[in-house]
Amino acid sequence: MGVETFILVSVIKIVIALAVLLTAVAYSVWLERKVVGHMQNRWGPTRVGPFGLLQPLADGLKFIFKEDLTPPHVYRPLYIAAPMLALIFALTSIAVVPVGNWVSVAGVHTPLQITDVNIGLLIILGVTSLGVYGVALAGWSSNNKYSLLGGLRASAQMVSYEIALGLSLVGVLIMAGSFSLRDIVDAQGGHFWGFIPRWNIFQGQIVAFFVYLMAAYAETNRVPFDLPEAETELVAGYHTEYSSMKFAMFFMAEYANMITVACLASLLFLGGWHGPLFGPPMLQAVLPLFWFGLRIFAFIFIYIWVRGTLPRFRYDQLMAFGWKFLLPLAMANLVVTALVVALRS
Amino acid sequence: MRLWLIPILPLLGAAINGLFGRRFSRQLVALVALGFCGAAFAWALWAAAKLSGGSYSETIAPWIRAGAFQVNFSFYLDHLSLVMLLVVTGVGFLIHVYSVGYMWEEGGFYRFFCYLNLFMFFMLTLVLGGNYLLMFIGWEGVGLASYLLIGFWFTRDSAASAGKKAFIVNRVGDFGFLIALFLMIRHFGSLNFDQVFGMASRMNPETAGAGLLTTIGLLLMVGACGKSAQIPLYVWLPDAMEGPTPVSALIHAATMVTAGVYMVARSHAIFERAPMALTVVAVIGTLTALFAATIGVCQTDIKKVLAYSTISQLGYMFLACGVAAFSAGIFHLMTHAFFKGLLFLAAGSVIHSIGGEQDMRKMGGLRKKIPVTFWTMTAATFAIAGFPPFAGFFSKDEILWRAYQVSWAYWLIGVFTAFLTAFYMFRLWFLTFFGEYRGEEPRAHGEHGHGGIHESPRVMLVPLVILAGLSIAGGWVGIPGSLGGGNQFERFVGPVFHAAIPAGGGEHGRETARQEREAEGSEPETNAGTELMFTGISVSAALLGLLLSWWLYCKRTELPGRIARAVDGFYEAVLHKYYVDELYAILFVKPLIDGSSKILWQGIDRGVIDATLDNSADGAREVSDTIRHMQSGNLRSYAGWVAAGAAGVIVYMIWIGVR
Amino acid sequence: MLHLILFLAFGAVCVAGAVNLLVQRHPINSALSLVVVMGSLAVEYLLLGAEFVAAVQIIVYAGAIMVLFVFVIMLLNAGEEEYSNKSRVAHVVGIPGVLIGCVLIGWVLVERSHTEAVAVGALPGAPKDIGWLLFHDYLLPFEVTSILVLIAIMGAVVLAGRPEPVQQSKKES
Amino acid sequence: MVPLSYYLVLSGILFACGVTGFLIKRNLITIFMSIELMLNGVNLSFVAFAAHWHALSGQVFVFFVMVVAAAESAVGLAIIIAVFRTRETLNVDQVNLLKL
Repeated sequence: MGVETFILVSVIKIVIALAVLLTAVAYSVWLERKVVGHMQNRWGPTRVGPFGLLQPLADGLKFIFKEDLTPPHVYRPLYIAAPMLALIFALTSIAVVPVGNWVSVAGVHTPLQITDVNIGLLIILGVTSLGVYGVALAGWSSNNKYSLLGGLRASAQMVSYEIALGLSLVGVLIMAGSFSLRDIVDAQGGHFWGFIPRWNIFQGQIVAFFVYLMAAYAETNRVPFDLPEAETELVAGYHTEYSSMKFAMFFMAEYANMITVACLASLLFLGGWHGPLFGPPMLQAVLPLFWFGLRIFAFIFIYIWVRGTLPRFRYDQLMAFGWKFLLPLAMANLVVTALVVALRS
Repeated sequence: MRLWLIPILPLLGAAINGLFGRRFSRQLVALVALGFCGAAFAWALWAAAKLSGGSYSETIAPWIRAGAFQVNFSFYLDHLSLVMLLVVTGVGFLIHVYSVGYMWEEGGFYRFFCYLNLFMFFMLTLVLGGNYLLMFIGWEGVGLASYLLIGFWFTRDSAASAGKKAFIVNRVGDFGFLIALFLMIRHFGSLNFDQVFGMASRMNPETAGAGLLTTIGLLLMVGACGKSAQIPLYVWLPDAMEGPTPVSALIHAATMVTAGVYMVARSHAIFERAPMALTVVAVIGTLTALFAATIGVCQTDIKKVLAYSTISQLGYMFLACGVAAFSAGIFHLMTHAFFKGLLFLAAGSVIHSIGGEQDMRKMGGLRKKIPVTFWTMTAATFAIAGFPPFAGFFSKDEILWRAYQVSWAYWLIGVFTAFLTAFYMFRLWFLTFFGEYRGEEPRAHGEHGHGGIHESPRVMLVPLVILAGLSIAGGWVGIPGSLGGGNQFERFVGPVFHAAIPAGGGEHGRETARQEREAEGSEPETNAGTELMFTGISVSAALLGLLLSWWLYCKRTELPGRIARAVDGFYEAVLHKYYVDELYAILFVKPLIDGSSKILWQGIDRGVIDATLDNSADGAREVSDTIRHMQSGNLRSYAGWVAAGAAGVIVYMIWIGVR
Repeated sequence: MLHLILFLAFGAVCVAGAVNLLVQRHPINSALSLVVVMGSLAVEYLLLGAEFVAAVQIIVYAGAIMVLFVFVIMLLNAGEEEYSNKSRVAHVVGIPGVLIGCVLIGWVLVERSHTEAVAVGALPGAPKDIGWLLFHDYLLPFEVTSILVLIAIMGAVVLAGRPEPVQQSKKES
Repeated sequence: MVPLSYYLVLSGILFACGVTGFLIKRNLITIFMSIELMLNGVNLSFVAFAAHWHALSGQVFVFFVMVVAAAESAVGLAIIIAVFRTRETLNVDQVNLLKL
């Protein structure tokens, strides 16, 4: 494969991935409104298009045409850069996420993944850890006490929960023996006794999955850990002063992060794209994508479900939960996993 | 045989009492002290029973190894050290018992017994040590214990300075001893008794001029003078009476002060080949005996009298050694330990009974009030005065007889001293126990309620009685042939002084040894009559002393004062101990103090050492005063210095690399 | 060639970030330029094949340490730097020192220039190999650093924690 | 292919920038960042030498440096917070009470 082909294929993959991701972001917003609406015994968006399916489009238009207000005392360079940073870091991490096996299209053999890096997991962790800058800088540069508090909360919260998150992944890494996401998924192929899939969650990493789930909520600033944007306390938290597309960027970054987290959960714990394959070859090629999408959907649904169900934590409870419960739990899981693996080998 | 147990046992007692005694009850302290001391005595008896074949030695562990020179922790037991061992442990044990009663009311009870046991440890090390170095350790250790015990009432200024005086004067003697040891190392390459004596006995006697052995002998004698309070180093002993009376009895009468005699006797192999040294020993002994006795006549303090008496008796012992009658000296040492220990204890009992008064002029008529003390004291007084059949008679007679065989001058002075001894001892006896009581009624005697003159408790009286028995009968082991005895003691100890001289080398020139042997071999037959005559003379001298003191202090009590006035100047001189202390103060103490304060302190310490330090400190302060401004507290300045320093290091490294 | 271009490009970014750190007067700008420096350094590490170190550089340095810096700047609401000048030494002694050091080291590097090139991925620092080294050859230092980190955590808590209010005992009784 | 000395020069520049920052900056936090910059410069030379000598130990050293830097920044920032609380300034020129 020549350099030109490589670049061409990469660009195509990037475009496709971005398009899919942004669409998914838009429709997870719609899904959230719809599901929460039903949970609260109302309809959610219904007017724009059938079942309100065109609502995301309308929202987008609205954001674009809104006045882009810049308050007078903000620190302009960072005020402008912050939402971009947030969105960029949120979208970047998708680059190493594999969505399926290798495919051959028009004689080009390529993985269903923008690039296969053998430290893929580390890159995702690194990039998501950079995502905190967007939030923190937004809060600080707005020169507004609510924003500042939101930014402070966000950065403290994300740094704290990153530790539990990272530790919960170590168990999986020990079992797979690789940082490459593809290797990790491959290690989960097959079944126990013919019917129980060899997902990590069924290989004893259920505790790690639980820790990951909790930490992921906090990392993405979602309910019940959405303290950085707690509207009852901080108006709208770090993006109080933002409007128009700048606000939309934060919005998109949040949902993109959710999807990334969902992807990671699927890949690490739920067997990735593995699932029953049947039908004609064409269908067999598409089915892994479907199974993968299904998992992400389920994960997002749980996100929304939790949002519709749980109240918000207090900040000290949040910190105590992270440091005094999740972290020890993740460590215990790590120790047990390491012991089991060491004894088994 | 585990000889090392004998010294170690009192050490254990001392350690226990010293470390934990503060929290113990008095009973427990006494139990510990007596227990360990008694155990040592018991072990000594057992060792005595087991000792066969004259001598026994054991080596515990090597101590110092330097090339061919080696000193071990070794212990040596023969008949000589056995006598010393039994005297030290036996009399020591009795005095321990006595002390329990005597010190019961005193503060620092545990401290006293700790020191006492410590003294026992060092004394036993001295006696049992198998080489000169171990002996020296014991020698120094008893000095330390003596210092501690003299200064036992350290809050009393006189006691503290008496302790210091004893220690410092002893240092002078120890210095001589130490040099003697160095000489031995230099010339014999060893300090072990058998090696040193073996080599010494192979050398020729140094009849004329001073040779190595004479030097060593004289230096050893210096040491002995210090420890055993002989002229010119006797001055500390009278002052040492500041210590508690049992201490005086144990250390300054019975045991420690006799260490010098023991050492000279132990080193007989050296002295026998150094006639000049022997002569010096004899002369010093004789002079000390006479000198101290004359001072003793005028003393009024009961313990001082006894102290001078001790010095005088020690002079007898050195006289014996000086005329090569070592076994006679040791015999006198033993009997002296009995009766002098008894005298001190009885004196303590007297002092105790009248509430701490020591001046004889304020005593009198105590005969009826403290009968047990009186009768034991009587036994001891007759013993020291040399009345047959008391112990002192035999030993003193032996010494005088042997002294006469060397020179009539020794004998004459000895007999005169015996007369003086009898005089001042009976003076003490009469002043204390006869006539009217001259002191005021003792004031309630401390805290324990029973006022008035009273007999001491039983725990004090029992040792008195035992020692009285020994003072009477202790001499019977050495009844000379002329009096129909077999002189068992001479037979028992004597071999030590002959056996140690090996058969090899230099028999032709051993004048002194031959002379001694001749005397021993032929004496019972040829000189029995002469000896009896001399015995009679010395006994009559003692009787004369008794009568004179009875005349002066019982019959015509106003006479002593008149005599004193008649020979005013002489009396004053004797009363002030011939001004020896003052002489020493002018000759040695004052120059030393002046020299050290003017030259060493003001000149060297202040002017050189302190000045150097002060000036360098001032300089440092001035320098740092100027460069402290570097330390501005500003972080960036520090960083600047660090950067400059780093640049310097880089320059240096590159320079090295380029070169 | 590509390698050299990448090196030069990110090296330039790196130096620019470092210089910007010095030039900027507001600490938050300095902090962000330092993040840039770290990011481009991570790329340099990748060029050298040290992928694990690169990832850790991003996660630990950029993602944790620098976030901490930003957090503290926000918490203390640090403003623009005041140009007080109380240290002549830093300028009179320090700067020349730095210059001398730089010049000398540069001279040495030029003089004894190492012409041997370092290939891309010359030494693949695979996480597995580094882990092996860490847990075998360097186990003791590793454990020691873990203790160091523990102590640092405690120290930070003690230093930054506010003193407890005194009325604590009242509540208990 | 990049010569080793290029990496070393880059590392040296970063280190020198760090030192200079320490000397000329007045803000405590920025000074602290300068230290981090110096550490990063050193790390680069470690990695470059590791590649040059084919010894992974260099990368392990970088790892240790990072851990120490993390610990140091935690404590250092805590100290800065404490200093700010008592002195209410971050200007290092005004934090100069520790002197003779």
